[in-house]
Amino acid sequence: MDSITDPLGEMNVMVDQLPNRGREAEMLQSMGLETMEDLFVDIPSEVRFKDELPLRGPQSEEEIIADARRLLGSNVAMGGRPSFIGAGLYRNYVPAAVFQLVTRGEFLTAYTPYQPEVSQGMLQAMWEFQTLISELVGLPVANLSLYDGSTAAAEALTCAVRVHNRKATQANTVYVSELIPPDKMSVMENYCQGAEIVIKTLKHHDDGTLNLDELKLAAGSCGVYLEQPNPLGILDEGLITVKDIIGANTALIVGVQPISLGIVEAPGHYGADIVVGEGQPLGSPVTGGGPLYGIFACTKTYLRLMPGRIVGRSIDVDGKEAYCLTLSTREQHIRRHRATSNICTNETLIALMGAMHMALLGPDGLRDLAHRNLAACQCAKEILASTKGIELVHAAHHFNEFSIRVPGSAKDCLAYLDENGIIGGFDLTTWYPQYNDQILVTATDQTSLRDIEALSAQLAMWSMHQGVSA
Amino acid sequence: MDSITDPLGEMNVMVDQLPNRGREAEMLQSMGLETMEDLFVDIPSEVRFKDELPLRGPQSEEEIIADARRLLGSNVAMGGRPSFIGAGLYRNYVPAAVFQLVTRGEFLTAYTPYQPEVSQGMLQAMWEFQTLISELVGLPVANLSLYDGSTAAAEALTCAVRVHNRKATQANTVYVSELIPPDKMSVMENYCQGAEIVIKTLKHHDDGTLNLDELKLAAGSCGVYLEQPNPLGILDEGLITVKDIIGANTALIVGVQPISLGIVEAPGHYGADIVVGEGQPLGSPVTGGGPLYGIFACTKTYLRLMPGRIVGRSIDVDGKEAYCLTLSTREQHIRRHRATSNICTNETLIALMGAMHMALLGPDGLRDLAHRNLAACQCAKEILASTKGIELVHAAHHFNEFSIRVPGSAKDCLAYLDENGIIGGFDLTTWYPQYNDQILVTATDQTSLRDIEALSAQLAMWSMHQGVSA
Amino acid sequence: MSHLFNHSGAENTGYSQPQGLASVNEPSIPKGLLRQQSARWPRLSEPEMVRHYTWLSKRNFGIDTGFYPLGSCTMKHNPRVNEVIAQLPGIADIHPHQPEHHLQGLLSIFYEMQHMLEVCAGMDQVTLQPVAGAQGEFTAIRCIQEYFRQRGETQRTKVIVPDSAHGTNPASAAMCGFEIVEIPSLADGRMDLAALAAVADETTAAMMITNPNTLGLFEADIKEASQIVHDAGGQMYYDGANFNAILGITSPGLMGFDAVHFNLHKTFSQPHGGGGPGSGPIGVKSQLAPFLPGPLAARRSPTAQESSSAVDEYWYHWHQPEHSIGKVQQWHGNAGAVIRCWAYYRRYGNGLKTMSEHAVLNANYLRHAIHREAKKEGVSHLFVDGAETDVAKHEFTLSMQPAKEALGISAMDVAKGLLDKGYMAPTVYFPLVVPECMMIEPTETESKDTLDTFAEQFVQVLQTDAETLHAAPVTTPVRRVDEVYAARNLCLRHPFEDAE
Amino acid sequence: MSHLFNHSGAENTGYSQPQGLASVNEPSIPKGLLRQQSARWPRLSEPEMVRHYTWLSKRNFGIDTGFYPLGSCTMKHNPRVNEVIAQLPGIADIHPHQPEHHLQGLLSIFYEMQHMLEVCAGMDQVTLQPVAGAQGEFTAIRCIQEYFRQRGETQRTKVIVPDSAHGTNPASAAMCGFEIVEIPSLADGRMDLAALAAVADETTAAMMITNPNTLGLFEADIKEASQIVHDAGGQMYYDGANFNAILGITSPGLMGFDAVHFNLHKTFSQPHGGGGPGSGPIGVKSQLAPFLPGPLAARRSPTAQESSSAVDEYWYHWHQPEHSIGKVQQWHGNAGAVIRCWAYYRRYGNGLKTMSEHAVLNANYLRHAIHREAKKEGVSHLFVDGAETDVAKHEFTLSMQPAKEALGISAMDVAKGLLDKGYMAPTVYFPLVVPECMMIEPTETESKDTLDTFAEQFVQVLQTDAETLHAAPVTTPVRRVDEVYAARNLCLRHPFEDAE
Ligand SMILES: Cc1ncc(COP(=O)(O)O)c(C=O)c1O
Ligand SMILES: Cc1ncc(COP(=O)(O)O)c(C=O)c1O
Repeated sequence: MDSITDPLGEMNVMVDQLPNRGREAEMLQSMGLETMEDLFVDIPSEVRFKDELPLRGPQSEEEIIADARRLLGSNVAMGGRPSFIGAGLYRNYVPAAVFQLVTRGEFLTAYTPYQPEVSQGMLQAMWEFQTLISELVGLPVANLSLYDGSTAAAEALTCAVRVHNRKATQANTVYVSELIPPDKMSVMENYCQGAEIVIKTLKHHDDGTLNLDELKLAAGSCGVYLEQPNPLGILDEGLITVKDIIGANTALIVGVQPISLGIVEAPGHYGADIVVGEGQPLGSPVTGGGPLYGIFACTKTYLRLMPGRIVGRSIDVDGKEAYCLTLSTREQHIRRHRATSNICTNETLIALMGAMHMALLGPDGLRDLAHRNLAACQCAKEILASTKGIELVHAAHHFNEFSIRVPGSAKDCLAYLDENGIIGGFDLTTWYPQYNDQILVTATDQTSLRDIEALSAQLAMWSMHQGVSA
Repeated sequence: MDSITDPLGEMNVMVDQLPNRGREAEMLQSMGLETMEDLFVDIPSEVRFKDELPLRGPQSEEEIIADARRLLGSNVAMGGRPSFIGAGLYRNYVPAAVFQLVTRGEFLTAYTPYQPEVSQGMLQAMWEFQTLISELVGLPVANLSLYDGSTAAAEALTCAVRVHNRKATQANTVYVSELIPPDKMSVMENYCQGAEIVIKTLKHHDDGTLNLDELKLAAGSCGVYLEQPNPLGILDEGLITVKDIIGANTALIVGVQPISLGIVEAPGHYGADIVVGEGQPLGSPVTGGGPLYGIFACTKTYLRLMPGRIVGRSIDVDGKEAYCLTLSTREQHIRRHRATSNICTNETLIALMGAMHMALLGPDGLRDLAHRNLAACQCAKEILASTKGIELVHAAHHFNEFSIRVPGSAKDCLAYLDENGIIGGFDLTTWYPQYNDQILVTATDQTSLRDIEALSAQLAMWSMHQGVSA
Repeated sequence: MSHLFNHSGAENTGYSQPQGLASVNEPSIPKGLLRQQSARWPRLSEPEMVRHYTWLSKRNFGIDTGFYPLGSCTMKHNPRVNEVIAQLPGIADIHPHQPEHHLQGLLSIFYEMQHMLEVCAGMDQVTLQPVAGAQGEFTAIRCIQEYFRQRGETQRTKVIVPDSAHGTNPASAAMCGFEIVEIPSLADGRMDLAALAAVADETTAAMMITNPNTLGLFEADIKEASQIVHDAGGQMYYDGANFNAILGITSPGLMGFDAVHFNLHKTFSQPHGGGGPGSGPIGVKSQLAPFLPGPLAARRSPTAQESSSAVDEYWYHWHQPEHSIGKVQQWHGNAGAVIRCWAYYRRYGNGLKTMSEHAVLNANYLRHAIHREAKKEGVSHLFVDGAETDVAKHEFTLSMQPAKEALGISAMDVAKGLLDKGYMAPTVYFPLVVPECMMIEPTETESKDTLDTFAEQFVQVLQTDAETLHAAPVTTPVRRVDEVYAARNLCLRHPFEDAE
Repeated sequence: MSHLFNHSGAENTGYSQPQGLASVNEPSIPKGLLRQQSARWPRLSEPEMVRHYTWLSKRNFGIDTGFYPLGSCTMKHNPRVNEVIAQLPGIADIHPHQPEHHLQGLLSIFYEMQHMLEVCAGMDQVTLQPVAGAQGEFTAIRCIQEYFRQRGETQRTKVIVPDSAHGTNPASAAMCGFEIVEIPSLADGRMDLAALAAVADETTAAMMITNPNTLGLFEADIKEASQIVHDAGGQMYYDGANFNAILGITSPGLMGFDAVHFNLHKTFSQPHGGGGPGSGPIGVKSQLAPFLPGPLAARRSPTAQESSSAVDEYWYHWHQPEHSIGKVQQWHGNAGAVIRCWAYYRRYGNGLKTMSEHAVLNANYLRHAIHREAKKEGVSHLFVDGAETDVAKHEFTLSMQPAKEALGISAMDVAKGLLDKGYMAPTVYFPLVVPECMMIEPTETESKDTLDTFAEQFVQVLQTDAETLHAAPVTTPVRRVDEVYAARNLCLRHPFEDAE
């Protein structure tokens, strides 16, 4: 009997990623060097680490995935229970084909298509994405993504100022709906402050719709930013008249939930100059809030001052159809500090998932998806409206979310629902401290009647505990 | 306010798979036909279904995956608890790269490479697979898979008879180890009976090793089938001498657990003429027992009478290296009822997963994997040997499984372990009714010390319940 | 050119492992069994491995790459969600020997699939154990063999097979020990009832046939054929490779068959994976059911204790047929393939007929379009239908014999010409009864546009001069491969340095 | 040629849906908002969609396809397990607004990543919120801006940037409202300390620089530069795009920097996906930490109630920095990318230094091999090092100026020639300070064999006649694309029938 001593003792788990592990000496020698240290003679010793990095040891694939399953497994996935949280990001079903195609190495492991001859696949896919978005929002121009919905909105504001400032009677000024969540507003402020843009707010009526009278104050400014549906889920017919009120030299910027456009009119068709939005519901899971992709579309007026990468259709030397990045002179790698934006790496792959989802859905599929969201929302509204102790805050049309008023603190109510295995919605106190008894309830295509009934039952229980009589 | 009526009512969920749904009339018309029925005029009404198929309605992707998650989720996955069941199929970790590459559409959705010019990828991959298997088992020829380990063993027997029958002193006779599980034996019998082959059994000693004295009876037969490790996990040094005993005109067929060959001598190096085995542990999860892939390798003597598809290296008309199927004259599509086997569809994709796993492992990785199995098995043996009430049945060397004797019925003991969340092993009564107090315990690279300790603790509890004093 | 065995790299592995228990336990094996020389496998890192197989995949053609009209193979789209389902731990990570209460989900799906196939085929009992069509044939013929043995009819030593049958039919019957009686087809490719009547007698165990036949034609006389065989005391066996044409419209049961195999991977779209895996369940009438390989999925009412872990109102369990022939695969067949096919079935449900209708619609449309384009371009004289008929079923055959005679253009030349157009070629030289045969099966998942374009390109190939076609393909990763060279200079593995 | 918008198919969808609640509830919206005209999206079935995107993918080049020596972009292998991890429901299906006790796993990973980056960079606090390198720059410069505002140093309106800097550096600082002061590099590509000293003054808010610099050279004077800027009262900003060269060897902290961004997607291998997503965390010294965007992951001992749902001995929670600038992305950054990068980090752990060593080994080896092959073939005179140095770091530059002058072969010609050899071309014309620049970064995941072959092929391209190179590439899906035509004939979307 033979015993094998410590066969794995010397094994280095990172060897599977480093093809030249074990060939260092050979390679160094051919360069006339002796040790790895010889490669670092140019780094002065006073800036060198003296010790090994004080970090944990390397792990193998098996250990990493085991830890990932353990740690991520301890997170509560929305799909595991009735879940009514949305507030800008929406749990949806992404068809299996999307994942299987987007993870093909040719897409996944490519860089920005600087060499168009070997990047036609991604370039054409992005040109098609531009077309899909353009059709979706009803505007002729779209870029191939910004970081997320918030930066898209922020860049729309600075873009509007660049375009309109010269003629604006309210120079360096933009108006934004007061309902915009503070997190998003904060992004806008950060992006606007460098150009010294003043952001003023637009009031809404108590029913959640825009105050069109006050809107008149915005005329002559560089731009107005509104959302449809608005952050409380309300579909506001008033937006159709906004462009007439603010006039041609003030950009109407509309933020959209893209799935709603399967049934709701495209803002480009009621005068929007720029349409932005969080693309996530088309093609991507929520993923803890990123990666997402920001939609940015506009009229030709904004084309040469807009942010982000754009693909154009061209020809090759044989006259064959070909695609390439175009209008790059707006961008940082050419225009440097005069660029329209600093964006370089964007969200192409997530936009590609969006394109794939859109290509699968087609116009009918998008309509169906919008209907399912709308129907689930209406169904939830009806059931919660007749739930003891619960009130709908706005008697309006909603797309896929709406506010309810609960007896007592929204925070406590959500904690109670959570203890009973329900993610009951979004605590509106987070956005608007004054609304401390309001919850934003989201119902999507993934919401079932059973989910809604469970929510209703638990809300009724909570109301009872709060002393609302049955 | 406008209401949208039943937008989805007419929707047919299978439309996403049928591109010409909605274009039927147009297509029929261009052929001069009117209805779909016109396409079926050749089917006499007396053989037609009168009614719709009495089956459930169609479902959409979302509904199907929800049902799949519910139904398959109700199965108890081995990975969710300490699991010691093996007995021919082994839970292992398949590196992530394998799945991501094997599901590339060009591999996944191809048919048998009848047109070599556009199938070089699969052909080369399978030629490489042949090489990997050939090197693994130490024989010059390998085919590109049979259905599973059992049919590979069965086809090896009929192949041995085809080759050796003319010179055999025991014509139409093969010898098979008595330990071969009845399910596998049954497959062999089904495959052998058509050629009127008599299967005789070979005895083992009480310690599980082959009775080499009795083996002499097999000399002059067409073939001898043995396994290394044997079905009880025993590594039997005696097999090294078998070829000398049975002689040149009797095929030595050895069934292997491929991972063991990272440390155990390749049968081709101790005289095996044919090596077969269940390929699953290399590249594939257990998958409820299929798809798997049968390994089949042999010396050149058997080449022209062996079963299964083979790839050869060739050249194209420009003299460029190219691959194609070869030696097809053995196969059913050419030789029809005189073919060496009826196999047509085989297990190429699973073999490809095997090839990818082997390519990732390399010789050192295979050795490490074998060591991990061996070490886990030894560790389990040691701990169970000192567990109250438990005895090891064989004081032998084992690869990754071994038999224990429990106080009382193996069936009851396994049920007790199951109630305590442990899949304790394989009830040997299933194979050998006389061993009703024996369990085959498997420990692989995926077995942790904690798993083994849990098993030991519960076995000790069981023993106590059975009255074995602590 | 990427080669797995040309990697002369470092002492590397592409998959580093934790030591696991090898760190606490010194592994040992009998000295004489210690492997002396490692396998000469390559030493790749993960990046190199990923690039190698990506490269290989790019040299391969699948349905995802383009139109794949390979007759008899039913190369339809593989719905993508099925791959997700097949990787759920509830199928990927279960062992066939786990107790029944661990496998209620699997068993219920097996039961549902058995039942669905029984309904569709008009059979009494289905087993999912055979893992491919050929193994299904073998299994069913074995059952028929045991059936006759039990009845004492041991003189039934022959199986009748039409000359147009797929090679696996005679091969499977021969593997069971039967003698094969081949009967010729009629000039129009259909079964010759007279020839059948002439050979069917008390030595006949079974007749094996597919319908629609391998020419894509429905054998309208099938009931008569069944009658002849049954009158002679034999059993009728249905080769289900062409089931895609008739699902929900007719069934082997209605036609008088006693046994049938399904090429589940074709009809229900388990991806073919470059040659497999497949799944070849068989269905039989009641007289053969006791002989089926076991176990089968069965169900009954659950006990009180069981109902807590039941997936629906039944308790599912394994069941062993009374006179089972035993097993043909060691476990329960290709469960992973069955799951995918179940997911496929669920998509159509009682609408499976629509699927078959579209398969037949597409085949007839393509046939029509090819003739239309050929007429337009004046090359109709270069080919004829493999069999005359008004309507084909899910596939059709063309004979290139006229082109061969007129211009020296063979079916193989046309096939290679089509490769240059970016298509997979149709099946060629099968069935053998059609000279210079091309067998074309578009399947239901191809669009009208694809069919129209293919028809145009097909006719363009026919307009190409013979010399160019002899030299085709030129746009493929390699050009025409020398199969004779491969057979004469056998090189079945990498020769390493010590060239063998 | 496959076109998404040339599908004139049936009223189809590639994704059929269940009616869901739309069957029980009649959806309604305000009449005036009802969409009048559907988007002219294609109507594809799933099979057509799968084939379209498969086809597109085959016209794209990624690391998986071949060697991708794109300087500054760190195109290393993306370990495959990371993609599996990123699709686990515990990351894919969580909402950033879920309560902390739902997200302990995520928070602990965020904490671990913050800590790891702090250790590696020698910084006091890291935030993971910025989603790309450029956004990291913007964020850090915003923090510096607020820092000075709080200190009342509002006269600090300038940011110093070397002329070799990446375009995002000046663009990001300008977006914050700073004036850019560009300083020229020395002839050898290194930073000009004198030029820096000349411009650094009380108006200086920060200097932005990367080290090793964009020529792949380590700026040995970096501490002096920090001193100059600090003496002037400014902050030092480190562009971490080249961090792959120095991990575990030195750190921005040791060099005297106050803030740094990481291109996590480069150094820690989030796949670049054809342009994104990325992840651009920043790390800062303590004086800047109160200004970071929030929330950050923090930890403390759990309460008794919490410890049951804790993942380890800590309770993880979000923490808002005191004077936070607010947010730069609406949520917590690209969490999915952070998870992949965490998985990547875990593979190396405290061995990250080995990774950097191999990156530098490979870059120097390739540089050496190219010179070696060029000498062998007698074409050494056709290019010069972009900067003279004994050792490069993780990348190096070559100037094709001599080839341009001698033969009319430009860097772009060489790039296109390399495409014909099956490679992605190196970065060209960046940094601008090197004429006819090629910037080559092999990364640590390429084998010696790949490097040797590339060196040979590179030299072969240099031996190709100018005319052939001007016409290159010829083997690619399309040939040289006319970028001027694209800009002059803007076609940014499918024109449909009503060509615009
Ligand atoms: C008509 C026919 N019968 C039988 C078979 C054999 O089926 P399998 O390849 O699944 O073994 C095939 C498939 O090739 C076939 O086309
Ligand atoms: C040197 C340098 N700095 C900054 C950046 C910008 O990073 P990102 O593309 O992630 O925004 C890059 C990447 O292109 C770079 O190479």
